[in-house]
Amino acid sequence: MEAEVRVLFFGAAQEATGRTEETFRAGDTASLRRIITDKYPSLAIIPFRLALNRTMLKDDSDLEKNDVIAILPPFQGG
Amino acid sequence: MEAEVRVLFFGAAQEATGRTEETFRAGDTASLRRIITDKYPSLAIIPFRLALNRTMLKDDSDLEKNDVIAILPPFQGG
Amino acid sequence: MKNRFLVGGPITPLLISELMTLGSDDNGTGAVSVFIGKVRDDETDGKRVKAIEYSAYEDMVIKEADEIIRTVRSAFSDVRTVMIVHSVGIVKAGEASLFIMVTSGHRDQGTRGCRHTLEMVKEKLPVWKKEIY
Amino acid sequence: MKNRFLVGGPITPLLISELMTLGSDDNGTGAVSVFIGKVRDDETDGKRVKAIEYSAYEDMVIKEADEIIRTVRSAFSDVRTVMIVHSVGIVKAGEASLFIMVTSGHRDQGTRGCRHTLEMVKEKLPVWKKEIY
Repeated sequence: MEAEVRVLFFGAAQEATGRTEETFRAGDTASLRRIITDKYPSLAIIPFRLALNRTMLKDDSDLEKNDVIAILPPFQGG
Repeated sequence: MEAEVRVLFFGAAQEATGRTEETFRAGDTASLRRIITDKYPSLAIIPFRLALNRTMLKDDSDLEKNDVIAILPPFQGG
Repeated sequence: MKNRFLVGGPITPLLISELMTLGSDDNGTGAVSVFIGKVRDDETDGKRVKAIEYSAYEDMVIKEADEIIRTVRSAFSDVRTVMIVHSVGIVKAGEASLFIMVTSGHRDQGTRGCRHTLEMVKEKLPVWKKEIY
Repeated sequence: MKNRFLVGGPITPLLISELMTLGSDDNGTGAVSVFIGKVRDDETDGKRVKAIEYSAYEDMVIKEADEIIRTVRSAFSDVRTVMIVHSVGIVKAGEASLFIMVTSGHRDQGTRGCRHTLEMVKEKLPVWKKEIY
């Protein structure tokens, strides 16, 4: 079952895609990840993790409508 | 050979003796320590160390005229 | 301040002094440990860093910073308050981009709690930087 | 300031902010670690501490503080400056009596150097206190 979700791009992922935000349709985070990297091959060199609704994802997860997925390159605060 | 030295009292040693400074005659720090504690028995309960000319004494030392000996109770800065 | 944890631009000396005053009206505090991170004018490939532009996932910063503070307070029972402020936007070399303050009864847990907060900020706060030459 | 390391009375927020400015005009500094020791209103035998009166062997403080700074700078090569200020005289509960600041290129040696300075100050600085109730 596919759902429409918001995807946010941060840091180097923002620069690689030229986008801050985009809407995608996917059933789970594994397929979403594939869809996004197919559309933006430049993301392949960035070792990003995903957050789902502001929580860092440890394992893949099913998606529901209006979920917010964030593409998070390694943090660089400090 | 005895020398005239300045003795400075600090912290609890000042309170125990009621003095901040006094002149004594002694040949070395071991006998000076004895002379001072004989004069001020109240010092006996204070675990003081000695400094000779602003340097903490590790071993007993001979004394020379105008040496400055400090009676130093445990430090409490901070 | 954009939210409790983020400020636009550098963390100025004035803001630092205000933040330090905030944590100081507690007569049971014996130790105040502060860490300030500053932008260095590092040189890479013959280019010198003039500034760093920080960006953040602001909603998630709030969640993660709250979680860091909870963790530090439960790991160090002598810790009384934990404050975390990070810059977003442009911070020039020589200016501060991170402020951490931990107050505690005594020095041991305060200094260790401050260092621990700092490590967790580095590891968990969703913030990114871009050098400007 | 009575000398480079001793100030009469409390270390005021204004003095702290001046001292922190002194250490900040160096664009190679990436980390500023500060420790502030404050007088707590502890209770012993039903009496609450109102203030502490600090006294010091002032000449020896200079010698020992210089030695502490030399030791820390040689043990932590990334450390750039070390500042130590202690109060003498009366400091009320809630007021600061000790200020330590260590600047460094990076956070690791800075935070460890600050803690090491603090431990050496406690161990080596000839300062005494008397509680006032």
